[in-house]
Amino acid sequence: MKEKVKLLEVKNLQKHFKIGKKQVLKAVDGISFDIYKGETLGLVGESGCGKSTAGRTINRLYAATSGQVIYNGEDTQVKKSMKDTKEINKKIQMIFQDPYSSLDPRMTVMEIISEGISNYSPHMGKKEKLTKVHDLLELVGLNKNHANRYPHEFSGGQRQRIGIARALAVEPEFIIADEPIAALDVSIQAQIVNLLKELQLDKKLTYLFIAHDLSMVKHISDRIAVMYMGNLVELADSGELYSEPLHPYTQALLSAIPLPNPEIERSRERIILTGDIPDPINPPSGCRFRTRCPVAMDVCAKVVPEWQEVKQDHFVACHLYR
Amino acid sequence: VGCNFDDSADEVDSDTTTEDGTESESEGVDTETGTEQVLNLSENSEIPTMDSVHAHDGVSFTALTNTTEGLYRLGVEHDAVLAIADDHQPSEDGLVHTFTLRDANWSNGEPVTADDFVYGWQRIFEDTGHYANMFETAKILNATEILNGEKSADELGVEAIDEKTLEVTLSGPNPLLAQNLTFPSFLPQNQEFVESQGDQYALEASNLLFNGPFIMSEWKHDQSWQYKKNPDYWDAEAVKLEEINVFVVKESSTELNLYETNELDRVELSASSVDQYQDDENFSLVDDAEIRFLRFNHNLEDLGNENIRRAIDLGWDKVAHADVILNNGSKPLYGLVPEGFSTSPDDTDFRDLNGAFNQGNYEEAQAFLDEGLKEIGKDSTTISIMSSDDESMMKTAEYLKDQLETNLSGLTVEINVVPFEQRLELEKSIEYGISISSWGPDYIDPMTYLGMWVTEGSANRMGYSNPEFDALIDEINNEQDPAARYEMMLEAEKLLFEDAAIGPAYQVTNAVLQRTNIKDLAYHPSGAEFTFKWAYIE
Amino acid sequence: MRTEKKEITNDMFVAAPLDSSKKEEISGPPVTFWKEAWRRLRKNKGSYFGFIIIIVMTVLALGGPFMNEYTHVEQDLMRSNLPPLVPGLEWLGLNGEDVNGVNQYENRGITQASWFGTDEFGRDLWTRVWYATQISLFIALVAALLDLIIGVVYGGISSFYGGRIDNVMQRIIEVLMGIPNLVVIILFIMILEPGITSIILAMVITGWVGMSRVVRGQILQLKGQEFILAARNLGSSNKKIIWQHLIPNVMGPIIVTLMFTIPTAIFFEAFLSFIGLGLQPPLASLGVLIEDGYQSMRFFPYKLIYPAIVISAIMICFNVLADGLRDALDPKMRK
Amino acid sequence: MTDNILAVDQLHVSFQTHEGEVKAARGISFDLKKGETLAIVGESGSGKSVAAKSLLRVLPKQNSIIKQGEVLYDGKDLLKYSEKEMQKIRGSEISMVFQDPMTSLNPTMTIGKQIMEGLKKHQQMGKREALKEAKELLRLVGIPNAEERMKEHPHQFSGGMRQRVVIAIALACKPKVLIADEPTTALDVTIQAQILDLMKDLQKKTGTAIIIITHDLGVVANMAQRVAVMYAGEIIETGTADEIFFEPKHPYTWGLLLSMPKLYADRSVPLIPIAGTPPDLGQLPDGCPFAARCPHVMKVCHDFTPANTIISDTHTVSCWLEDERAPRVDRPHDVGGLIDERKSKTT
Amino acid sequence: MKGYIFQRIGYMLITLFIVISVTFFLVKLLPGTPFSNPEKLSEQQLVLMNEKYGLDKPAAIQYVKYIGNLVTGDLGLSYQYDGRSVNSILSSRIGPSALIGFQALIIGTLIGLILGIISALKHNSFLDYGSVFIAVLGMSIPSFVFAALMQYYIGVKLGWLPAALWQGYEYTMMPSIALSVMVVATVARFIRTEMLEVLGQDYIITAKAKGLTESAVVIKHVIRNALIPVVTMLGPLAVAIMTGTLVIEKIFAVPGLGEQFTKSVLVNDYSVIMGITLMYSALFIGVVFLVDILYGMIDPRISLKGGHKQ
Ligand SMILES: Nc1ncnc2c1ncn2[C@@H]1O[C@H](COP(=O)(O)OP(=O)(O)OP(=O)(O)O)[C@@H](O)[C@H]1O
Ligand SMILES: Nc1ncnc2c1ncn2[C@@H]1O[C@H](COP(=O)(O)OP(=O)(O)OP(=O)(O)O)[C@@H](O)[C@H]1O
Ligand SMILES: [Mg+2]
Ligand SMILES: [Mg+2]
Repeated sequence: MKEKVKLLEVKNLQKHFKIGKKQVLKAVDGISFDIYKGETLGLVGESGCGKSTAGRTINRLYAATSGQVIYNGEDTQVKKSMKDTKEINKKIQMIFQDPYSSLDPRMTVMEIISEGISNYSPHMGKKEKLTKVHDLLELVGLNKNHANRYPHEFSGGQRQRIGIARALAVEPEFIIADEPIAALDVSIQAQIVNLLKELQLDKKLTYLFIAHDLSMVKHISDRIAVMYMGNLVELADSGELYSEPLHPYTQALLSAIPLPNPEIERSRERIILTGDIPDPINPPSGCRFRTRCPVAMDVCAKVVPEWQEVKQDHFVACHLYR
Repeated sequence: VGCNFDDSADEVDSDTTTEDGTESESEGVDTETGTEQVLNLSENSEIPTMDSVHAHDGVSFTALTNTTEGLYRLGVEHDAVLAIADDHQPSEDGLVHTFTLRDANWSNGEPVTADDFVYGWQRIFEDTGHYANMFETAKILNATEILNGEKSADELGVEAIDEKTLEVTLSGPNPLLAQNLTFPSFLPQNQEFVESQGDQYALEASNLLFNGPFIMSEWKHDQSWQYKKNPDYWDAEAVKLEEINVFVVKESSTELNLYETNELDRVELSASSVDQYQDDENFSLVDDAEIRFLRFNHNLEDLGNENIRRAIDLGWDKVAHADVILNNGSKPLYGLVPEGFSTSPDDTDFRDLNGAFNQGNYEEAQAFLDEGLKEIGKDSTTISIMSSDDESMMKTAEYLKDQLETNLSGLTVEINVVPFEQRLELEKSIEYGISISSWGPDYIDPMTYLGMWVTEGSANRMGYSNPEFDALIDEINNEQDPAARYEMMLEAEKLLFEDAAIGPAYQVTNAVLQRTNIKDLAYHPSGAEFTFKWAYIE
Repeated sequence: MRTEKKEITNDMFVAAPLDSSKKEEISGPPVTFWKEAWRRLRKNKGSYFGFIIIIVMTVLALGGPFMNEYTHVEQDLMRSNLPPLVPGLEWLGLNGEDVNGVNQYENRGITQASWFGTDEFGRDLWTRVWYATQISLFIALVAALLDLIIGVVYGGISSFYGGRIDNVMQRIIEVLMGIPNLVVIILFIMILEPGITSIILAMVITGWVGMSRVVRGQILQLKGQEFILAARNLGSSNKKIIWQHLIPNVMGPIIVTLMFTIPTAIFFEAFLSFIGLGLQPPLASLGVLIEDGYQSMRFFPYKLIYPAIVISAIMICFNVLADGLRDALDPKMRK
Repeated sequence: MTDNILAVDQLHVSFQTHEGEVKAARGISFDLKKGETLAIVGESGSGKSVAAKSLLRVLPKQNSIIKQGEVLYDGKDLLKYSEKEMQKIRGSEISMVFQDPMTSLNPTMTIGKQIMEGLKKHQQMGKREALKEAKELLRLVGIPNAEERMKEHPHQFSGGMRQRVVIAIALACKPKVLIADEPTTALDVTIQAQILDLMKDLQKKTGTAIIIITHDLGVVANMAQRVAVMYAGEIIETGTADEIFFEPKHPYTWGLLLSMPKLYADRSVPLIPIAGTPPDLGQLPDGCPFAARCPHVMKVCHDFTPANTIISDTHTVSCWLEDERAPRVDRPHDVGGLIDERKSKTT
Repeated sequence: MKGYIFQRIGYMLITLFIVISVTFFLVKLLPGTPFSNPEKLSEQQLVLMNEKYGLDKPAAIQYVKYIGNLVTGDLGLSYQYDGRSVNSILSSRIGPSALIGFQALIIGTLIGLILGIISALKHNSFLDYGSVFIAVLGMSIPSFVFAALMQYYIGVKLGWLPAALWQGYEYTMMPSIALSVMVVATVARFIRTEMLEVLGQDYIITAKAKGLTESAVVIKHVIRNALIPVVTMLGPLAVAIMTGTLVIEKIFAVPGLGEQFTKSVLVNDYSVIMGITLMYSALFIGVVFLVDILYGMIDPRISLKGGHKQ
């Protein structure tokens, strides 16, 4: 085991959206976790559970409603000088889900990739910039002469690589990848995942990898956090999470994944959840999962379960483990 | 809120009018000839008011004079003929006139009395009627003072001696009194009825009383109105038309279409339609007494110069303008009083007597301009021509601009088109260069054109002032002898043109399509447009 | 079938080199968004035709008045009301005969032909029609551009800053929308006195609202797109985001809206002319000419026909072009 | 062969587009037995949906042409049917479920009406009868409170429920064949599990044969007895599920399997992606369409379309590697790794 | 729902109030006075007239008075039609305008619908091109040119319908038809686009896959969904018709509001201008409001509850 250095601490982060005049949507409702230098933390959960919101809030694309995000010992959420803000912004970059809407259709690849460079190193010469962009393109497996082309000329996987190159251009330490492969075909997904893994080794990057595809998350992540309706329900080492899921939701989630193996599938016992995800504007009281939980108890409706470390590095929020 | 076509109304265009209605027995068919005595006409506006006190436009005047009768009415030849007055006796000095009224009744059966006249006349002053100044023109005693607020309306020089005798006192002798009295402002009103109607008076056909040859049988606002023969009219025998329908139509091309579909019997043609119809048997040119002329702003440096004004008057082709641009029979005008409007006591036309002023060629015009420019110390000047947004006036302005700029060097012309209302406003405050103006007579005498140019006259509106002219007008006003008076009027016009005070343009003629079987439909140059009393269909 | 030429031979069953770099290659020159849109527009025959006609009309509007010796103001009453005559095209009815079949040229001994005929002042209608087209286009263009500027600024601010600012600005728009634009336009023209400036201003007073709504809608939509988030993330300032990302991306819908505004403005000007609130003579727009022609359409149909054809053609072409542009610039159409 | 309910032979479908002809299906052949489940897998754009839609002939009329081929349903060629006859087949004999439950229901019609439409049409049911049947169907697909929910509109339903409604509509007239075009792609895993379970359940009850279209090999493994792998408008390999997963023959199938992460495998084993991107169906290269991405490509692949090789009764593949002249290429070890996983797995 | 409606009505009243206030002062800026018409009115008379109509007071006081009267439903007296109340002018004039406007809307929408539907169903066929051509032509010919041609050919030459005037039901036909041309064009184009959009939706394939006949699919699924957005067009259409009536009424001699409006503006009849503006705004705002409510009622996806659209 290598030494664990905390790169990012998220403490009780909340992000609420105002809907209409009175209603509030608690997209992220008090989540806490740490990310260590050089690791990949996977964040999974069903659609609409607040994964992207969490990522964007950490990156300060959204202002947090409350809570702290401490990056390298500095709270990023408090007001800072322009310079410091820029410095932190530079270190945390993002890769987006939709390879179509994440690239400006009116810009060349050159312009897209160099946007960050010119913002953070405005004095860099033209030539230098060009070399850098070329290097980056090659790094992500594209061609030099792609630089003067427009996004619509590329396929989904290629665009995603352009997006990665754009994030890498400012030499970040920490990358939030928001479902970077969800929109891609299986055969292409592997290309991107491999690329991300290579880059991580190369550049000593730390990832927050958001996905709803558990098998891919497991493949790429050191640790995995499972989210349900704005809350974290479980966080553990990825191997442990798969072999020993504690939270009923995690268990259900794992058993729901169809495996590409007919033999296993034929014999597999599944936990099939009944019901749908409740309306996030009016979430259930107590534990939010209780309406679908196969082992719900009386207490679940009354008390919000605490986020606790039940084992070394294994966190869970469930009344079963009190 | 309905759709405004009243189903109970008679269908106008149908041939079966005879079956319908109870109001008139013979229903539109002349018993002698068997032709339907129905006339269909159009107006381009709704009747603004049927209250003679407030009436101020041709449409109202026409509607009023055909349904209500005063002391005099205009005859077919635009002469004043006795109407409700059976007899008119002026005093020796011409100041007191005694009228004896004939037996005539209002449509509610009440007799028409001298009090009705007194009431109607005084009401104009009490109710700020638009044409109160006609009383000044007619020289009714105290009219001016009342208008100036120095006296009250009941001091007006009119008095009911008894039920059938009316005495009118003048401030000075007025040879035109009979003419003046044909004007709709002098119509009687039945006090009892008017007061009983209150606010509603004259708003609908049913809020009105009639004593004329026709009654207004139906008034659909903004749409049409209908006259029917008044069986109780004192001279009902003379009235042949049974029914007259008038429709509101604003587009001249629409009018023409309606004429072609036989919904109208008479339409006035716009210039562009003349060519098409000039060989039509129903086509005719009807002279009007309205004149169009250029008002020069005498207060300006350039237009205040007589030579420049004269140059402008000479500097354009009035003949071509009338023949080609207007193309509706309008005649170029070289004087102030139009041709065919007034004749001297020895029966010669005013125009023939005075001849044409300011005729000449463009070289002369240029010479005048150069002279004028020298006098004001400039080599060139820019003048602006104001026109209202009326089709023909705008064309005149366009033509003028081109003509003046081509024919006269040293002159630049700008056109300024404003809405009609604004033109009047600007004229009143004399804020223009040249204004293309029109003037129609209020009564049939040259003075209706000449009198307005006195210094500070309310219709002068161009800052013209010539003491000699003022004195002459004053003299005319006090002259009793017709021949001498006429001489002086001729003189006054000459004076005006010696000053090149205005630039006459043309005398309006209307190109009209009127079915030939319509006879004796009187079209007047002043006051009401039409008199239907003697009209009939052959 | 296509393989018939070659035989399958044994030596073909050897591993061929797999050049992985080749796979990422894109052939052909880079295609910008605009080039791509242009290509798509060209494919749409109707729109392309409309585009060509608009160009032709614009050229005629600018050059037409100089194609003969007449000017649009020069009057010559000798030539008044001449029917159209195009030497060589007599068989098309352009033979100088009026509706009564009288050849006015022979009748009056005139040799100089007027292609579209002349008006009552003897002004050449060809010259006047194109000059009027020029004025109409000018009015429409300036009005549309002003709409654009106000609309983009207003809609841009409203949507970009959002929140309370947006709320207040949208309320204002709602009130503006409640005013019948016709009433405002007529009142304003009256107050400002009829003329080019007042017509333009009056049209702009209410006209920009449409544009601002388009821009707002677009920007709201764009704001949610990930490339804007990405730009923020890369430290781009608001200014940069607006100018480099938002504006170029709303250009498409803006142009389409513009293409729809221009014909509407031309039409509205014609309408104003008809109700007597048009231009000051001797300036003439298509509306003025049509109004004039309408008055005399029975006897001088050509006075109405030519300007009416031109205005209809402009309307049709702009509409078709706008339709085509909408498709060509539509992001949904992109792969 | 007699128990084939559906047999597709050499189906060619093209689209006329601005860019020219797009050959979306190029000689597709497969068959479906009564009561079985066939999965069609393939990358996006490989022509799966086109193939499915052309079976029912619901492709957009303006620009699609079925160029040749046969679709034998119960021995009769559907492609020769008139539009009217086709209408009788649709919904009652063969029905279809689409990928996106959000858009495949009419937003302005109540759920009840949409279910009843088919019933009224095919079963000549009266209103009351249809209503009862519709309620029954909703209950069957697991929507509680059926009575109330019939009156609601699609937007009042969650994604998973909508997909159930769509399935209810498809199953309303007890069709012999159900074509499900990526029925769970738009759904979350937990909901996907519900829907897949439901489909299997219903199949057991009704004996309907299912064609399930997907790109998720997990779903294939879960649902299908037989699998057809599509690439660039062609079926390049068919076989039973076991054959495809454990003894695949085509390098593309290998690639698909290799690029998938194994839930129970070690994460240090890197994924092996298929390089490059699928070809543009508008400008297909000569020869094997996969040649440009194939790690075992030979010269012949670039110039000649491979023939269909029959491996077993159930297993066919189109690849030059199966030609006897070709060098022997071993299936990558890792594909077999699935088998190891099968052994190591416990839960 | 109720809350929403009240809130909307509140907004409408505020809008109306602003419109009235703005127009009130705009009208005062019009060049000229209402009384310049009679050329022969003397200064003294003008003073008296101004006093009579209250125009001698400062604008602010006139405004307060006007609003006061307005609240009681009194729109004042017309200047051009001596003594007639604006209320009576409006009430006599709104009928014809409303009738031809309404008829034009009905005729236009129906024909437009048919054209649009045919055109969408026969996409890229000659029928489609024909319909599109008619639609574009309808939008491209100035309505007064069209009206004039109709009047001459149908009214005069053929004599099928009365050329002009307002004497009975048959007199309403030509103005309505002339006015409907633009409606036809707009509706046809709009419907076509909407239909094409709907035809491409998944639920149409779903419906087809149910085995419904083509006509059943079109009637039950396509048209209904394509028609819903048409409701949103009613607002703009109402405005366009309003603009159209101005010229149509003039040409066909229909005693309507639009025709009166231009006249009143030209002669500075302040109170009538105000009255008509009020009428138009109320009508327009009302239409927009109704459209929103209607939209909420026919489109199940929109809920008007809770004071905002979701
Ligand atoms: N800007 C916003 N305003 C209001 N609500 C929002 C906003 N962004 C997200 N939400 C809501 O917050 C909740 C969480 O959204 P989020 O996008 O974070 O989910 P997610 O887990 O990323 O889902 P997915 O897997 O679909 O991307 C959702 O209910 C969403 O509707
Ligand atoms: N209506 C159409 N017009 C033109 N081309 C079409 C049309 N429908 C499909 N295509 C083309 O046919 C090809 C196959 O499409 P299809 O929808 O069958 O793919 P798919 O395998 O279902 O993909 P996905 O997994 O994305 O659904 C694609 O290249 C697509 O561009
Ligand atoms: Mg997300
Ligand atoms: Mg598909």
